[in-house]
Amino acid sequence: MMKELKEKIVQRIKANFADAAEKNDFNYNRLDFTVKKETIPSILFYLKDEMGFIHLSDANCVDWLEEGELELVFIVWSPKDKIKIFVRTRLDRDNPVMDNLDMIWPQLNTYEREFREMFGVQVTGLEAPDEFILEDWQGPPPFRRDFDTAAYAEKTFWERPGREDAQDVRETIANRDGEEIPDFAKKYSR
Amino acid sequence: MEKKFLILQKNTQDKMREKATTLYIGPQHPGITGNMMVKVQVEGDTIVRARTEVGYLHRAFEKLQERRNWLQSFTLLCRFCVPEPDPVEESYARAVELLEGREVPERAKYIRVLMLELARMGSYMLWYGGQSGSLGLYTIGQWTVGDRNYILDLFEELTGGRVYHMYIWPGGVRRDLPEGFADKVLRTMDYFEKRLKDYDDLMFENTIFQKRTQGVGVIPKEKAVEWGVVGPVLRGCGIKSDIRIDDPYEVYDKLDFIVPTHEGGDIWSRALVRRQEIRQSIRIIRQVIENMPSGEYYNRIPNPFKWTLPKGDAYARTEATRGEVAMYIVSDGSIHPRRTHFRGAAYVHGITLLEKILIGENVADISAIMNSLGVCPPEIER
Amino acid sequence: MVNDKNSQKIVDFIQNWARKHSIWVLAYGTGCGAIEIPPTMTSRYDAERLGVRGAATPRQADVLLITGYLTVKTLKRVIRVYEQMQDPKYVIGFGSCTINGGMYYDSYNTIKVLDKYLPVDVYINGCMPRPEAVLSGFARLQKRIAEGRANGAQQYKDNLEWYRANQKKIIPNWIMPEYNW
Amino acid sequence: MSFFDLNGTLKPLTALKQFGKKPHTISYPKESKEAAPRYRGLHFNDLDECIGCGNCSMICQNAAIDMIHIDGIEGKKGDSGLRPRIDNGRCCWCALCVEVCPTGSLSLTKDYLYVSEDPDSFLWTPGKDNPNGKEQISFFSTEETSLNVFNRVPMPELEGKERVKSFAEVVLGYSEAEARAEASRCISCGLCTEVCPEHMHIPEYINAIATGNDADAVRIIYDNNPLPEMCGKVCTRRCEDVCAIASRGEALAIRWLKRYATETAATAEITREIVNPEIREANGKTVGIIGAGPSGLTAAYYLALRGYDVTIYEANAKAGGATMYGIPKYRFPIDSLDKQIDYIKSIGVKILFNTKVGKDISFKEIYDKFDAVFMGVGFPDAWPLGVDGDDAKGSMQAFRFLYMINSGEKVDVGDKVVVVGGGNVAIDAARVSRRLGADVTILYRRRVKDMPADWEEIEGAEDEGVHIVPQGIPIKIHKDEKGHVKAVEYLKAKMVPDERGGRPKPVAIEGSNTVIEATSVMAAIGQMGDYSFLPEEFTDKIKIERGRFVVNEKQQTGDPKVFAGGDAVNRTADAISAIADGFRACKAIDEMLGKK
Repeated sequence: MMKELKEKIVQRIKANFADAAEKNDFNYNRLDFTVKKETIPSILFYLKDEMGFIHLSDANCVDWLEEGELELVFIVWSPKDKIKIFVRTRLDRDNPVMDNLDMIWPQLNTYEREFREMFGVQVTGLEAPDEFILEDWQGPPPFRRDFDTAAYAEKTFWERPGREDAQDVRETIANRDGEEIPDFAKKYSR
Repeated sequence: MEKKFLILQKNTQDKMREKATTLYIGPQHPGITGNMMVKVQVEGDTIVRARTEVGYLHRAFEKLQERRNWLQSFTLLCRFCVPEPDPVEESYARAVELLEGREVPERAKYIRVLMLELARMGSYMLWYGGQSGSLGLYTIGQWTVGDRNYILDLFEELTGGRVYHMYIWPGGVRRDLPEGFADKVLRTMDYFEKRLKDYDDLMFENTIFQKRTQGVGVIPKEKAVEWGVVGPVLRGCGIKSDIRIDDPYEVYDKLDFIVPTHEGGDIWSRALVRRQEIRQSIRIIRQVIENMPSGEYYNRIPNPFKWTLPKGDAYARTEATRGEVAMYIVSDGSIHPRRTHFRGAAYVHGITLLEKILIGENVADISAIMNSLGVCPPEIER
Repeated sequence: MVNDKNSQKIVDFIQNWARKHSIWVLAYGTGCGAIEIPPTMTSRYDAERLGVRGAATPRQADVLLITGYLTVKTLKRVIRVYEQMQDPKYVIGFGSCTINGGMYYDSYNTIKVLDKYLPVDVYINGCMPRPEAVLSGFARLQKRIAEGRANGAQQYKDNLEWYRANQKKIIPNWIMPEYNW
Repeated sequence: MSFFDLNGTLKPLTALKQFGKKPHTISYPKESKEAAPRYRGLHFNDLDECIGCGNCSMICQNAAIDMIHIDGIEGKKGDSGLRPRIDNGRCCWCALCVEVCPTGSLSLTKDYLYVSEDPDSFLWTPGKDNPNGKEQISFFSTEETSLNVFNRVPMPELEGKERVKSFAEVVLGYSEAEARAEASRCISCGLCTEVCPEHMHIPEYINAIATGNDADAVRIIYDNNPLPEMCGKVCTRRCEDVCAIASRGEALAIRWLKRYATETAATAEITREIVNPEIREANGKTVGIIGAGPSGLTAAYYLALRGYDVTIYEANAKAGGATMYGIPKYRFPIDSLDKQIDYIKSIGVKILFNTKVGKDISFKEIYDKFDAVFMGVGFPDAWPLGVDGDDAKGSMQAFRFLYMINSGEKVDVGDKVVVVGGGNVAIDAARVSRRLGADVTILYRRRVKDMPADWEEIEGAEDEGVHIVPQGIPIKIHKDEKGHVKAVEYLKAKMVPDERGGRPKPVAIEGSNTVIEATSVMAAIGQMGDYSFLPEEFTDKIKIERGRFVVNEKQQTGDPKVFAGGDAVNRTADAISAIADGFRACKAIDEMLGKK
């Protein structure tokens, strides 16, 4: 039942959006579509207006630092079919630009503000104050993978002294028995 | 005479528009829910424009989770939304299980439902206090928040913590029910059933409460889903929507309970929905206690230091008192999450929705409206 | 008469005794710690027995509760609130995160060591501190007031420059009124 | 709704009925509610039970736990000597530290009150700051709730009945999935490295296996052990005795994991390719090594890597020493030994086989020819049983028996074999005899649990049908008319506790004489050295005491040019100690010659 329904949805989407690559191997009520970023507004509109996926459950950004891309994930839910669809797209990490989508769902405005602030995504046509969560933030977009929050915290804030006598167990034992851990092995030490 | 009056009226209106004042509500707990600020422009005492400002509670959990391993991340979860931490823990645990394909023992599922429903009750007790307190009815809060301690006592006995339980984790729950716990739960439920009558007398039967809430903070039914309204707020608009029924998780599909709805979309209907949900929670808890199977309560995870999840992502939704909350996790196959994202109901309710429905309302009702929407700022900013 | 050392002592004693029994708390919960304040204030634990009760505005309040972590954005507001409060005033630090960062020790947006920015009179350990702990925190504060040792505000006045420098280090855009210190 | 709603106005007044009720207010601090039996309050640590593995500090996501020295607690084998200290300014009382504590010494208590005006006073050393915390323990971990994985992945083995049919290897080795699963149990504390004589980098290579980097694991292993496959199969693995997990569960299968890693490199060439060692340029110095046992091979390998010209003189036809001739092939197949010898040779080590020092070449010659000499001569001879009738035909030393079998000779043991002893050699001889078709009885002076042999070996022997007679002291070997062994007579013994606190002693019970029939008797009660190759002119410098060479901590004998290691030096007499000796000697030789 569910399988047929999913199959039907896939057929319909594929018929309308040629570039949509589906992933349909979940054993629960979920479907994934990966599309080009230009297709995002039209596919979301289509899902919402034509196919009954009227509830935007979540919108997300994932930083794939190694691949040089940011992934946007929109999760929509159909109260009628009881299926959630993940719509994904990838943006160039160095120049991430997306279109404003808050005419589809007004709450996307908030998500977009967060993408802009936390991931440095430029949203063309977004009308909202510049600052969302952070205030007077001067560092890079903090949710990007290359922003090291621990290093920043150490640099910016104080840490209470008194814990300098801490020792490393592995090191203590190695020192005691004269073991020399080679450098290439150290990444496997804990 | 007639004409003169009209001119006078128009002049006054113009003057008022010129005098539109900006008020800053907050950041000191505008709705007894957490720190955020609502910047409103008022004419007289009518709101013409509202802007929210959040960020006072931003701890960057999602960033911190990237530095912690899959098990360590679990301890951060209960801090996402303090009044009701368990749905967050549950949705994370379920997302991890979904991604890993880990089975959860039946007993654990029942215990989880018990936790979730107790948390729902505890959260609604706090809501009673907040909702009535925001209208000046402080006695109810004294009672409900005081009585909420009996639920927290149960939590303390089961999990070892009053507020932060850290109990529902991937694979099941942390500890089995202690001896005699079921009886204690039932006794507490008996007590609450008796007390609910008192709350009704003081709150729902109270003219002040009725007059201050009926027709206030109305959400149009036809727009509700599109605007992202979820949970009791959506049910207060007359739309039957509950994740426990629509996208059932744990053992909710085996339990018998009603999803109450009320037409109207105002604070009053939302309050009525919540009032009935407490009774449904008690009903669910009684069923859970009755049907609790014996057996394992935990499907052990491997050594947490070397526990990796397969590549991919998972999304698990849970019905909390504020509405749909969900956890989105992405794994790149390592011991750390690649990214986690918490979808809180307040993220939508507290910003775009609030800004919309505050317009035309009275300044004095801001707090009550925020409370009725379940705006929980720590959930917005995480 | 005031110059007389002994009478000064008596005046102090009476003053401290009075202050001790009316510690009004500013209703500004800054972090997750705020969740245990309602139970403390309501019927089960009833903090009002100790003279602890909420105050609506900084001007009326004696105690500022820093109930947990402070984000940089909140810190700015908290400093302002603290400076608006009138003497006598005290600060209670709630939970681990006010002491050494707590579980947010590596977060880029929360401060770790509260007493670098505000003078703290009493710390309550816990995450969350339960109402009993909160009450014992108040009891400790009362004791210190009675002994005349809760002098955080005086410290703040004396070391204002130092505090200011610390505060300004993490609040880059310092547009704040200077209260007359 | 009318303008005046009577009901709605009066109903709230029902609150007045609460007046008469007893309040539920707790008049804290006069009375206080006790925390729940499971409450997560301040930490408590049983300082004696704690082994300082540091697992708590690793799981703490708040970086709240430091491992520190506490006065009065010294490190020892299996105990790092460090104890956790909690920064309560960080702690969130999630109790994950409790859940991962392998010993269960760390727990949380009902005590939660900690109010102070001094922010620096929140460092909390559990156990030291609350010595009486034990009575208040509330949140603790049991074997059931602990997050440590206490059960070992079972090693696939041949069936007992199958085994006795041939000399095929009994232990089949982990599959990749099994190895990953077993490796992922490790908590990487490193307590094991201290008891390993060679201080192998155990947590590192196990972690490499767990994360799927077998090649790295091999490289890490070869960093200080050139015979890891041998160790992976027959090591005495003292590391597993102190494994932190073993305090409440089964120790990590460190040996099997090493075996798994080395077996991923199937041949010497592949090993060479994976390890890809850095071989320094020849420095023109030469080192002579006597004996191609584990110590000699180790010294040779690492000296060759450091650019020395190394020559080994081996009396037998094959390298490996006691591991070649003393260990049966079902435990350590000849292929895997050959593979390692080939690899060591490929580095440039020269081995001269069938060259017995003292016979084919004199010690003096070697001494003069090389810049340094290392002696890894081992214990080639075994102790005789020394009872009446010991000279009978069919009475032999187990060690000789194994030697003959391993050299490919045929030995007729008859159909009833009695092995005397409880060490690995005894078990080996017994199991080999089983494979030759004999019924085997092991006679041991003490109880089975006192046997020095590996428990796995003892179990294996029992699976194969070896009969173990504990607490039996042989007193006589009966001969038949041809002078052949007919039976063994022994006395039963009782265990008498040692007054000085040592292990209990067996004392024979008079009159409990028992006789078992036998066609062969094998003594496995120890080996001894043969130092006849050493000319007299050296013996005043190279001292021998109690059958062993006297060396300093650098394995150097009285003659600064001569080093020694292996069974002929150390008391533990196992392969890994020999490897450790060889490695130490290598470093010392390098230091000595490198300076010149």
